[in-house]
Amino acid sequence: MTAAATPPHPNGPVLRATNLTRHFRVGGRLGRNTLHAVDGVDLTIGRREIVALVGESGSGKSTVARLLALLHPVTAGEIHYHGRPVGSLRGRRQRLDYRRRVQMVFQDPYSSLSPVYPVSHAILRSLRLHRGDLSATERREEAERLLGLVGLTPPGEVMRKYPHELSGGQRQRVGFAAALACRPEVILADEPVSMLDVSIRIGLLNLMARLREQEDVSFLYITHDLASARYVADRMMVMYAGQVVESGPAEQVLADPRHPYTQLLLSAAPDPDAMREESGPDDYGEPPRVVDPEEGCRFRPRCPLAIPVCETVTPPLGELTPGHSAACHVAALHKSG
Amino acid sequence: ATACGGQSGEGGSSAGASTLSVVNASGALWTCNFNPYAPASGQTAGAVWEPLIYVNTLTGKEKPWLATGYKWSPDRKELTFTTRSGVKWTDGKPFTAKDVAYTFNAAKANDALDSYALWGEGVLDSVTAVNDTTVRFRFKRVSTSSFYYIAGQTWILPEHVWSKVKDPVKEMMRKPVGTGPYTIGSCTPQAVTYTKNTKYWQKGKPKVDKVLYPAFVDNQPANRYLAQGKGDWGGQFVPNIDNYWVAKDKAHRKYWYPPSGNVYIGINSAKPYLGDKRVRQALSYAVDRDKVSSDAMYGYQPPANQAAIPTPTFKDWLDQAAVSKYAYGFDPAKVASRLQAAGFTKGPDGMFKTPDGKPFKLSIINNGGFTDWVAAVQVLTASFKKAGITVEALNLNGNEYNRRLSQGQFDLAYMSASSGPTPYYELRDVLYGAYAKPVGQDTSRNYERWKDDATDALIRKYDTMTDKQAQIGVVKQLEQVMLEQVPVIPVTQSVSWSQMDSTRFTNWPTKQNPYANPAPYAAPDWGVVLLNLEPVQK
Amino acid sequence: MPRLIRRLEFFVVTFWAAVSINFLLPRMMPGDPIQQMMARMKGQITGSRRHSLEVMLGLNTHEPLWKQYISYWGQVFRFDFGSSITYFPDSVTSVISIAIPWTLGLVGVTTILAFVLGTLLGAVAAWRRGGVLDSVLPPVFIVVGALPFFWVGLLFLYVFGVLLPWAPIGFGYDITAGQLSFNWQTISQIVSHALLPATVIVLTSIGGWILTMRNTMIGVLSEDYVKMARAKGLPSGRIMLQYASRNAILPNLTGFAMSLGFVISGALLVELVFTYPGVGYLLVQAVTGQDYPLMQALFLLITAATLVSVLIADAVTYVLDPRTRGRA
Amino acid sequence: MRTLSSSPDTTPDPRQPLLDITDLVVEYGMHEPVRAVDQVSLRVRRGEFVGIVGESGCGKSTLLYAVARLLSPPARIVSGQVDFAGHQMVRLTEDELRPIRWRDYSVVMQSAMNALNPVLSIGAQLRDAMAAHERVPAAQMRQRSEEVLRLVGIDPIHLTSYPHQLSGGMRQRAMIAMALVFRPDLIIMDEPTSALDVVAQRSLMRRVKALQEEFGFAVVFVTHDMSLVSHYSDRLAIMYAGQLVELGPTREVFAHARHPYSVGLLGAFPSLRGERRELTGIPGAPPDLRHPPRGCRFQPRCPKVMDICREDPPPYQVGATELVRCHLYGPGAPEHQEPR
Amino acid sequence: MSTDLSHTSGTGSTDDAATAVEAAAQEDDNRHRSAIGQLLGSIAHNPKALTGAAVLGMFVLVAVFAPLIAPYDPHATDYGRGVGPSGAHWLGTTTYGQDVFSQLVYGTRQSLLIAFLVGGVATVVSALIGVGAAYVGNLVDHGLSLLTDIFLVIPGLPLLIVISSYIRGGGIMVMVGVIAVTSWAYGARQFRAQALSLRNREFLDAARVRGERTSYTVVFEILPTMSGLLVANFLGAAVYGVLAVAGLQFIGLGDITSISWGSMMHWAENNEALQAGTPLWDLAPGLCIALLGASFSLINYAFDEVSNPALRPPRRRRPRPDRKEVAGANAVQQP
Ligand SMILES: Nc1ncnc2c1ncn2[C@@H]1O[C@H](COP(=O)(O)OP(=O)(O)OP(=O)(O)O)[C@@H](O)[C@H]1O
Ligand SMILES: Nc1ncnc2c1ncn2[C@@H]1O[C@H](COP(=O)(O)OP(=O)(O)OP(=O)(O)O)[C@@H](O)[C@H]1O
Ligand SMILES: [Mg+2]
Ligand SMILES: [Mg+2]
Ligand code: NI
Repeated sequence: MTAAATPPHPNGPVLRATNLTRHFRVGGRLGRNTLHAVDGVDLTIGRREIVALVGESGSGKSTVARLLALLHPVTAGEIHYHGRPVGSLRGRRQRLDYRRRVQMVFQDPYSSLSPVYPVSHAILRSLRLHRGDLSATERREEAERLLGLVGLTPPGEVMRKYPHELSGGQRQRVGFAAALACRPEVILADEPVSMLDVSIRIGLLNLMARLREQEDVSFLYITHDLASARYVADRMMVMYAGQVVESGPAEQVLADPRHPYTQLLLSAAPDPDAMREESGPDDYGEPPRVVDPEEGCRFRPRCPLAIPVCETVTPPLGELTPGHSAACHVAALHKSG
Repeated sequence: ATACGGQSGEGGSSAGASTLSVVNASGALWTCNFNPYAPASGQTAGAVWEPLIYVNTLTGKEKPWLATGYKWSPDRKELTFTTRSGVKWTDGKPFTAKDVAYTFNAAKANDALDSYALWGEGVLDSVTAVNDTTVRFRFKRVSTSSFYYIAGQTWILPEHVWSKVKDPVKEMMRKPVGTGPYTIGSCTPQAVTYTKNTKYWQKGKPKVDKVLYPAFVDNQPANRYLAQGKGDWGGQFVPNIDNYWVAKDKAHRKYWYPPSGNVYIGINSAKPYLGDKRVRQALSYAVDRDKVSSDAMYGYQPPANQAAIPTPTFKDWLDQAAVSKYAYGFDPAKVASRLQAAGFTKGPDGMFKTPDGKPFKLSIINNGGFTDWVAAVQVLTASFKKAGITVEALNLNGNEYNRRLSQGQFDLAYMSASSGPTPYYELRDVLYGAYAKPVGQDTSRNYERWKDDATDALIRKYDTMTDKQAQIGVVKQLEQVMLEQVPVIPVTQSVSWSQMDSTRFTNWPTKQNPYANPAPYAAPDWGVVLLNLEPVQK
Repeated sequence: MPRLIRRLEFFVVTFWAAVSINFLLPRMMPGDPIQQMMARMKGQITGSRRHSLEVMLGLNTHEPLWKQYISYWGQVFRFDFGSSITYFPDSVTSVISIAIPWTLGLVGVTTILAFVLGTLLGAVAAWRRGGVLDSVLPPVFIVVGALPFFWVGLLFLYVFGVLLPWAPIGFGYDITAGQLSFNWQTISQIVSHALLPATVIVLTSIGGWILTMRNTMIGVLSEDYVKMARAKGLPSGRIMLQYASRNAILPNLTGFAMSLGFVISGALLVELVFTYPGVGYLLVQAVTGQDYPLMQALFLLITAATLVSVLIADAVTYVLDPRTRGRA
Repeated sequence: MRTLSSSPDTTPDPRQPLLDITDLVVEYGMHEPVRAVDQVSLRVRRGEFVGIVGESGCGKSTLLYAVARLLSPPARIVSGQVDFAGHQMVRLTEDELRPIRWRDYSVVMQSAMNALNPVLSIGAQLRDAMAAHERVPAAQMRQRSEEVLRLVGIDPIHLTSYPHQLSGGMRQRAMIAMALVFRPDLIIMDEPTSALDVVAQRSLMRRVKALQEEFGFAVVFVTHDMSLVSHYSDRLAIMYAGQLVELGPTREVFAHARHPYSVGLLGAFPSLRGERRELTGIPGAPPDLRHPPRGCRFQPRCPKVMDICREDPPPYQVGATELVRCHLYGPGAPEHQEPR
Repeated sequence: MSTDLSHTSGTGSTDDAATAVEAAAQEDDNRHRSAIGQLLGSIAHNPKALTGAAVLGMFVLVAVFAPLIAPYDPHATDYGRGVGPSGAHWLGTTTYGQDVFSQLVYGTRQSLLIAFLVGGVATVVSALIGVGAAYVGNLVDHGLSLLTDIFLVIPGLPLLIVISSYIRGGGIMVMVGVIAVTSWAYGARQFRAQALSLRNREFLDAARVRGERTSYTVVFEILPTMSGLLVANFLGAAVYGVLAVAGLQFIGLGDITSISWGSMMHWAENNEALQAGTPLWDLAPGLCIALLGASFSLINYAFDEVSNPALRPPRRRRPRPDRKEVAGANAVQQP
């Protein structure tokens, strides 16, 4: 199978967020510092599309996913599901329906399973809530099928285990299976393979691709691993300090990174196929300032290409070539120049 | 006496000096304030301060003290004392009749000092020093019973000191100036030592050089101290005393608990059925006084008689014939006959029902803080139950108990009264209608609110008399009221607690020689005892 | 600095609450002190004396509650709590100030001793995991810690004070010696009188410190930085002190502070059993004697002491633990 | 005294192994022990950079800590020898170990946040390492501390900083600086970069490599990130379930992995630059070390499993420059096809 | 959180119980039981817990079957005053003529009742306030936390004494209430801390994403993870309750006419039992209190040990039958 790029949103986006913003107040009741976890992010996930979200640790990737999963209220911006704003969801039925269609795989497999229940708990609860037509035995069978699907064998035995009896990677797969239980349309997968051994990791990536092919599931795939993003994703968004700094077809972004941060990231990513390559700037990756950030490009302090305007004006995400945008004054100059 | 050998050398007192230790659970630490008006002063009366006349509450005998004599006017409206000359205050100034007049007039000026309400209740009219050795009391109304308070219970203070004190109530008096046999040696909150007044007016006395009076808040530590032979003179309930204390040195250790009053069950006659004297009599027949005394009190407090006369202390006052006639004692048959006469019926369970057929249920309030009372009431309720009467014990917190008691909110109340040198004082405390207040209002006497004109007349009559035989006649009539009407039920007699170790000091008061109340907390008696003690010569 | 403001808020509110509770509690209780006093005096006060006492103690005035509350605050700030009722006319301040040194001496010293000893023992037990100390101490002190300490006190008193009279059976000093003076003899007497109650307090409270220290220390010992210290070849004494113990003590500091604050009331039953003239003894008396002013002042004192200790513990933690500093 | 400032006083024989691990076995627990390191033999020469990779939980850290004698109960060395520069590490007592610790070999722990004492400043922690081994005047200590911090690219201002005041990357570098206080012959690094961002990770690795080339110490470097090690190590050891399954020059291993597990591992790597092709992982899960499978430990997942694999544990096979623990390459093995 | 009292909590046992539960079970191989079941199972293997449970069990039996076990009516005063131990009166009689053994047996009832009631009430109050504060958050959290801290600082024992002297004779329920009121704060802080740490645990988010109701989340997701803390709190409060009531009754507060260990000691003390020939009257109830307290503490401690394996005493190495050491067949060859 080749993960050939499918055309972006053939039938209109499943999930669309505009100007997505989330601030956290930090430093106590009287401190009133604001942490800009996500700042004005626009994002669309089309049908049968896998969108990779990459970026530095703490750049707001998980927060974006949590906002889409309605776990945090948005500070500003709007989320549309099939064109309908989620703010207009009324009553438990509508919300439950959204829950069924948009599922999330959590980043930390150690805390995302309840330690007091067997690992099947989450799957069975999900089946019970969203697929009321199934009988108890059918639910068990379905749960076993799902566990088998993510490579946990023998499923019958795994089901009865408690989270602490599983490795991090195994737990991650249980979380994945739980997300699949209610047959969602979109899965917000927050680093779903980070703890997997390389060999198993690839199996799960292949599963994602297969689900997309066979069951029309869309993914928001959050990861640090650029290679795996390239392997499975159609589009790629790069976040830095709460903002999207580059976005475009995965292959294109990786082949021709336009934002200096993307370039840095790419140059730093180790690649066994390119042994002992010693290029790129030396950078220790000091964390950017997201608490009460000032105007201007947030990457500016680390940027090798910074120009005076970067100090004062926050660069907008501008399209450089069709479908490929970057938020960089310099890149924009290059385009025009 | 080997058991107490260890204690004699203790304390490093100078050679030959005798130190007597008092072991008495005084209930609080000392404040080192020896102001006699302060409620928490040290034990000064009798040792530092003295009365005009010493009135022995056990015998009723009087002994001239700071006054060498007194005289009533024929109409009993004037009382004249001749004060002793040659007495000096410990600061060297002479004691005169003016000091006496000052002491009483200070109470007139300041309510707070009027401890016996002599002015407040309109007894005294004026007190004047006629000359240096004569002081005259004028009465507004005749009250011979007030003599005890005036002569025996008021401590004479030096005018030259107290007239300079701004507020006698709040005065912290560390070094009191008195006429008594002792002055304050040292004081810490944990112990006071009294040292001999070498210029005391009774020549050659006292013979005890030093008195150590530690502060015990509770009985247990005091008992322990006593048991170790560290104390010469004890003054509290010691359980199982024969085993615990006496047995260790039978030759020297003696105790004498002379009865001085009674502990009662107060009956609230305002409550249904309790206004009926037959019911009250029945209740009295249902009380097993012997068992209360033996089971809850180790027999130290002897059973009381319904006439409320402590015996043998006041045996002259007791109408033995009347007491025998009524024969109050645990007697279920009499309980039944009295109650049935009042219309009560006995249920199949043996418990009585009221005339309207309801179970007869009473409750008895009790001060839960007094362990011996709690034990006594436990025995009492059992005894009532045996006789067919249900009585529920309410062991209340001290405040709640006092509130209910003084406001009359109870069926029955386990309680005590204050006593004096004759049984009259206690009977008046319990029976005088003038003290009775309506239920809900506070009173501090006559809690059961007995109100009977004949009784009141008797009480007033006694107050005009000075002749003992005539007084006995009146008291016997009051006893008749007790026996027939049963306004309250005396259960046990209350005693003065006193343990005396004659290893180091002899000539303690005894039953045979009751020269003073033997309790170390009795004032001024303890001073009298100290004056009589003789250190054992080594 | 918001942290400071939050702490301040805590102190102010707690102090206010404590003062108000102190004010209200005794007033919500029925009953009256004079009858208590009369009861205590074994009938030495006759009923007729009641009025004179009321006047004396100033109990015959009845101000509205809110007025009392306001004047109470005034008193608090002036450290003037009026006269004690039990010890009238002595002032509450003076009554308490006499009792405090005894309590501080006995309970304060033993609390600190128990903490220091317990922490040390706990640290050593954890350090020598599985050693004799470690296998003996925990079970023994679980049991000892659950003993009712008044009972232990009684037993000790009976065995060491009565059966084999090695120790004095009460009081804070040798009362036969008269006035207290400052010389070696007096001090040694005071120490010998404190020995038995002190032993009881230390015995019954040390277990808690041993166990908590041992447990935190075991946790700390498995930390990587301890392993790192070993890797660096540091001498074991240094690892135990600078790396393990110091980090393990930090979480126990607040607990220690609170127990220091409770020193004043903490060993109430022990003081009672041993007739030790401290604040605890006083408090029981104030309660049974319905001595509002004394009770209130004692309560306030205890609360204030606790607050101050917590404040100090905060400061110490601030000094010892840089992590509490850096955050803005 | 060997310090950074002094010149090397010995010219070590490069062929003489610095560290020689022979048949090391480490277990956790008493009953049903977990054999976390099983029969591991490995030699490290002076100045060499040896990477050890393997899945999480395969015993890498345990191996390192056993070598450094930092295991604490319930772990214990059951058998085997470790010869470090002539010291029989397994037999030394704590007191005998103390002098060579940190001077001759130092350790960089997996997580710097936990490995730095939170209540001591960086400077104090540098100082106490020095003070533990020699008497040095304070000024000299300070000078040396500043020197090592500069080496790893940290402003010496941070000598007075506490660990929590540093970012993750700085903490890791501070750890490395600490390891360089004396110039040890061997630095043991346990996943020093796994908590870091890729960007920071690369910078750190570069710095380590540069320092190693400058000072010539040997590095044993553990990670589960194959790609990381591919850039920096001279030799590569691959561990699986407590055992060393393959060992050889890094390039050699990457080019011609022999053990089926190594092959699978390399085959499961999506590439960032090459052509996009579908990859397959290794089916199954790592074994439970409490009940390892009979025979070869990889046998239940091995695509090339043979009957013998299910029965006998494979020997540690010898190639020209590599070692492989697989029956495919055993002496009595059936004719085996040379991979690729 | 408003104050830093909570940041440096007192004991080592305030560990995140959820992780503790995990760690505990990790050690044990009983696969197919619930976490709590496993915990109970491991406690059964802990000698300290076994001892504690055995003692507690004995007391429970005695309390339940008191009328069968006690040979006499505990109130009756008919058995001779201050008689020493004999076949008829195993522990002798009191100076009031009551049978000491029968009183001891009946006294078990009150102490156990108090232990369980105080444990229960204090735990429920702590859990409600602690979890409530953490879960609702914001101002409610702030208020409740402040309240907790205040109650923590305000001296408990004196307060207890004051209140109980006021309500003397109010019966055991009032006592339980008062003790609970003065002792919930510490537990509430622990519950709050734990609930806060749970707030960051993603399985609660997972439940929301699944579409669970809040009530389900609280009852079935949050509370079960706190079972360790619940039990520890219960046991701790129970010990405190037993000791506090005994202490109060000993100094004569509380209901001293009820048959209980504390009131037995009170009466014994008032009658100088130790020195007046009836020492067992004083010693036996004290010992029983100590035993009951110790049994709770032992169970609690064992519980700590089980949920935090690091605290367990390391077992001595048992000599194992010589396992066949796999021969290091092949020498390492110089590459
Ligand atoms: N509940 C919260 N309260 C306060 N700050 C938060 C909260 N959740 C996230 N943040 C902050 O928001 C920023 C973005 O966090 P987020 O978890 O989205 O990053 P991330 O890109 O997922 O990082 P990682 O790759 O490490 O998972 C971080 O600085 C984080 O500290
Ligand atoms: N204290 C312990 N008790 C029992 N087993 C343990 C203990 N510590 C580690 N183990 C087991 O030993 C094995 C090896 O652990 P080790 O930490 O060496 O793995 P690792 O390769 O370093 O893994 P990672 O990459 O996650 O750091 C694991 O299976 C682990 O479960
Ligand atoms: Mg994230
Ligand atoms: Mg590791
Ligand atoms: Ni806080």
